[in-house]
Amino acid sequence: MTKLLSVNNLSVHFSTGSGMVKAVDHISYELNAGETLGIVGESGCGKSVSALSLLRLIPNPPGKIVNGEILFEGKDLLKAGKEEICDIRGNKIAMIFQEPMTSLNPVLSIGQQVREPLMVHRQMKKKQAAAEAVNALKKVHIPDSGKRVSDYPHQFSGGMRQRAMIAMGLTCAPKIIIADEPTTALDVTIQAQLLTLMKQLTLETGAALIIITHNLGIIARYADRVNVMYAGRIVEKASAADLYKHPKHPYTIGLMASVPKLDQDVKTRLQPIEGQPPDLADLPEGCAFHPRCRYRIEQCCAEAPQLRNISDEHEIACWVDVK
Amino acid sequence: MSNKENNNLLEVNGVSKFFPVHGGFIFKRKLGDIKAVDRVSFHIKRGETLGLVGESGCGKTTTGRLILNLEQATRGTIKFDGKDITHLRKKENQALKRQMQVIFQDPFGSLNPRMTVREIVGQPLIIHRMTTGKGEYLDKIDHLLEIVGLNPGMGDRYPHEFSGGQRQRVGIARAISLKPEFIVCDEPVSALDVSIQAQIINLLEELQEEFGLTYLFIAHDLAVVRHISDRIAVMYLGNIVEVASRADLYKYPKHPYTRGLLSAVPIPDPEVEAKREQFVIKGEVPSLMNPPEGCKFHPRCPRAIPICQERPPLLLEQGDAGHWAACHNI
Amino acid sequence: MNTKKRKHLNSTHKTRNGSNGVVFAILGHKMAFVGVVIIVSLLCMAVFAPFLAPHDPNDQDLYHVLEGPTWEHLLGTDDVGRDLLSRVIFGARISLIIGIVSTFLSALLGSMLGLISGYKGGMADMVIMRITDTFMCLPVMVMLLVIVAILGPGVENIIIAISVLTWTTFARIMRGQVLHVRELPYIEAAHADGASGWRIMFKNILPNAISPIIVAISITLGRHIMLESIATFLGLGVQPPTPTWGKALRVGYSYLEIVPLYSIAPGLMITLAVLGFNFLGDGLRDALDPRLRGEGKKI
Amino acid sequence: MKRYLAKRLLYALLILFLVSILIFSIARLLPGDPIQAAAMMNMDLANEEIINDLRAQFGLDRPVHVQYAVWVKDFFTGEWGTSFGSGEPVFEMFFRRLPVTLELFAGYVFWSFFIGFPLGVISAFKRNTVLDAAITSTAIIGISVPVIWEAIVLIYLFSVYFQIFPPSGYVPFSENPMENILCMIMPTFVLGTHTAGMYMRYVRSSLLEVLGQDYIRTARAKGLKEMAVIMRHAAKPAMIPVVTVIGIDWGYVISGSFLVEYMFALPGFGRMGIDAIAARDYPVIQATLLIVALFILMVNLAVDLLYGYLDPRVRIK
Repeated sequence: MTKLLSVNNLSVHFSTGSGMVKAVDHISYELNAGETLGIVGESGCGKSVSALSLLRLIPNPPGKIVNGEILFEGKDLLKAGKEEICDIRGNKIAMIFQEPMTSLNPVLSIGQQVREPLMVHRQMKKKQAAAEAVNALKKVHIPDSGKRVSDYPHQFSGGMRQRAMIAMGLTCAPKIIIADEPTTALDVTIQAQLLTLMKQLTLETGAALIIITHNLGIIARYADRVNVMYAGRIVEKASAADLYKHPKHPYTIGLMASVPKLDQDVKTRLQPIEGQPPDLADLPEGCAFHPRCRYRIEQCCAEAPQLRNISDEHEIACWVDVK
Repeated sequence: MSNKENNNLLEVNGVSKFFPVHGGFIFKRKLGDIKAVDRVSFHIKRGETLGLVGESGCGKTTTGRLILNLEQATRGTIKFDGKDITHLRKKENQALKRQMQVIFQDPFGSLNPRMTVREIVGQPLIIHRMTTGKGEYLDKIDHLLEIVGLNPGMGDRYPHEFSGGQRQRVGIARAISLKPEFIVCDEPVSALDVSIQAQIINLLEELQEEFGLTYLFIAHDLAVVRHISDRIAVMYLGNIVEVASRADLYKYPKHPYTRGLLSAVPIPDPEVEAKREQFVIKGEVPSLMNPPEGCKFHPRCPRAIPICQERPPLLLEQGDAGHWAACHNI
Repeated sequence: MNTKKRKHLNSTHKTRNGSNGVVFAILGHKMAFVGVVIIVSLLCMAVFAPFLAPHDPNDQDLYHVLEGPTWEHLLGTDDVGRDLLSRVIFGARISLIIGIVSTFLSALLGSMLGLISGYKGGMADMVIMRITDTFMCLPVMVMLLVIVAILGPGVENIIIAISVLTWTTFARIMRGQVLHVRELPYIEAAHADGASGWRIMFKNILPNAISPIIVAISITLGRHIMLESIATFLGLGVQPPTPTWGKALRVGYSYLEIVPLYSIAPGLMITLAVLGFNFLGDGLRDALDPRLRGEGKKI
Repeated sequence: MKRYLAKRLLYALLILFLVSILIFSIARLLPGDPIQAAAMMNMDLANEEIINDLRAQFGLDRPVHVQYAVWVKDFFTGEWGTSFGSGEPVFEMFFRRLPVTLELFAGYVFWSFFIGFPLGVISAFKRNTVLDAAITSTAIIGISVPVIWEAIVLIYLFSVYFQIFPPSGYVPFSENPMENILCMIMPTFVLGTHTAGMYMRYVRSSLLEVLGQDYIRTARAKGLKEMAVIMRHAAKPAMIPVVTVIGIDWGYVISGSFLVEYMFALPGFGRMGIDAIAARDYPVIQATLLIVALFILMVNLAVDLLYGYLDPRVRIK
């Protein structure tokens, strides 16, 4: 497997009314060609910010990438010029956003929006790009795509809009597709259709896929490797099979125990993680998870743990070895 | 469905809700109906939890609103405690709120931002004159906050000072303040963070045990519904397509829609996932304005047969006792 | 009820408390702060006019007519020798009274009708909104002149005319807010509580719909002061000898070439008043709802 | 689009009907009928008989709805009555004065759209800079300055003190183009100040709002250059709220034109209105109000059209 992307020590800070917020705090990970990486965590854990910063789409101000490097095909994206980064966006690395309702421009037709990447990156003429847009919509199973291409987003259902977003992201055959909570707003049957479609299309083109979600089930079904994030940091990194079989970080363990599963047999009480998700502007000292952690030791309150290998391809950021 | 009267707290019989759609320039004319709920029947026994699942627009929330009398049924009857509640006078409707309450989905929208938590929890007490004096009123609110696991000292704060999970606790305190027998939980955890959902689910279960509550638990998350419910009803485009006990429904789903729905929900375990059969439902949910003829599910159904296009199937008991499904081809 | 006590969740999110937050936001907002200073100064001027003014505003000094600034008359005198400074100071009274009373009446009437229109819907909404649309077709300034011409000049008539013509703005704003707020889940929760229509309208909807009205009140105050001075300037407003800014401006306009300062001073006061309320309105808008911009204005 | 258009048109007609009733009532509901008012102006003593004769002559003895119908019919056939003051037909008075007012509106369009809009865009892009602060404060001062005072100050500065522009009066463009422009610069500027400030603020806030939308992020993620993002994705949606307030502000422009014509002694339609109000010249007042209402309705209709063009959600249901 070839390394396609490597993120080193990336930190993103936001200045807010209540002070500096470390939305992403020294995270590092790698992505190989053709694999699917899942990034899982709760709201505010920095998973979306870390994805947006790959394409330098963090609104500045208030956000700022303060540290780190993002190596894509040997080039540091954080040092790339404006022209270069525009060349990569939508061309080599594409993004699919969460809210298909607000992520499409309401005053432009679907076709106008889908054909845009082709006109920008492939220098296609309008006519040719428009024909390609119809094809792209056909590929994501939009019925009657020749006609619907001239519809406006409000005439599409949520699922259809997200299909259009996927079509838009894939038109230039990017090397990496980042899907930021791509199906959270959609119904389960549509969600399954879309994720399966996305997975299948990426397998066809050999693109790597990053799926960002809070849903452990989606990760289990589609991802090869997983990063678990909590309060701006990666707390556990492992292959999907390993992570679900032997979760090692207390947060991951807690998360898995607190989610009801379809295949559990008896009516047992869930075991929630006590307490509240942390306020990023006011993080506890040491490990950010320690106030909610049932395995905490004294060291946790004083010093934040770094990621360490506990076995091949399995890293956790925790002082404790949970059996 | 035949049941002994006294055992059922709630009986819904052939209830429909149509919303007229208007068009035209200055003078409105009716274009048609949105059949949000279409001849729905079910019952809930005392102390049990009935889960109501379905995708957005299937009519599950409207069903909840109809039961709560926040919406007037177009036809059909709803009996609560043996009494028809579809045509109540103002006074009786008011009294009904004391027995029946609701917990809403959105913990950020369901609390009035200009009211303190104490005012929110206390509003029902004032409306129904449940307290005799200021002291008792304050005590009662403190007690309620304590029951749901909030510090009574936080009563003076406004909702925006709380996190999502805490807000939902406030919503629950509001719902139980009148000591109702029956609570409609309308997607009570779907807007919460994963790690918080379990806290709220556990709280709801504890309250049920303590106060002998009966729940209608509306949700789209099948895993959550399965966890909390005794029986489950599945809705599609305004119809109930399947009702069964929890164990039956998940082990032996009869309706193709239920099977598709279950299959669409991923299980957080890659090994299990790899072995599962994929039963993908194609296409989109049709519009409620213009639903398909016959069985409303037939255009998306992998097992459709000719009759499905012609006649809507009846909800019939299939094999096991208490397992009902509406399908021509089982 | 016997309940086991649960572990309390004591931490809350740190955010500014409702009303205090607004005060802090205003103080932190430079323009709003300037606005508050201007408004408070004008109010003080109006209240303490007898102590501040060097002369009786109606004393005529026929030996000193149309004079430029002197030590005796700091801003000069008018065509019958009245002290301009004193007339400007006393003028604040009439301008502010008319501005405040007419805005209050207009906001009260408009908000109530807007609340009913938005909440009740149906026929009431239809009627109120068509009246509003009709009023929108006739500019307030022009209609004000017509009504005052017919009713006759005078402070009360001006107040009535302004209020009758401007309530529609408030009605529109309020209706829009109510239509939005009444669909929110917490109103549904109030219905589930068993709350009566009145309780829902006044306790649950109104406090959540009022912010834009407060912003509009501030901006409207300035606008009404301007309306009064224009009507008086055209001879259709407050009648002599009552000292007003509009009247002083009129006199100054007539003798522009002889004593230019005479039109500068009263006009500056009007501008300052309008500016002050506009600044405050901006600050309130940012403090009450940062997303609410550029809505509801008309003259 | 056709449906939408037809709907707006019907709606405008309904409002026009209501406005006409209101205007018709103003003269009749308030104390004194037009004859009495006219009598007060022109005749010192009027005996009952003469008045009754006059009433019959003006049709005032007929039922109210008939009077209304006649009035509306007359309006559409150009029979706008004769001015009590000058005895001239109102219709002719109006059309003689219209060009002056239209020229004034053209000036307003120049100042508010060609100056206000670009400044709004600049200030949105340079937000939170000194330039932005300067533009924003200028705008709010422009909004706050009363037309009459601004006119006085400018007349003093540029006509009395520096004597660059004529203080008042009007020279038709056909007679002397140069002088025409000279005498219109100050009036149009005064008229445009308020709306230019308003539009500047609307454009700024609307553009900032749109630039924060998710779909702008999507456009950037596609690799569009910043200029393309703005021109293709931000400009149109940002115009939508601005266009709607143009319709609402139009009433202010008309009021402003009345005052400006008065202050600069321009023989326009607004000046005619103000003179008529001061003289209680009912036929002229009625015609003036009705024309103003028509102006406003027409502009609002144009705004609705533009709105429908900009926003497909309105156009296609």
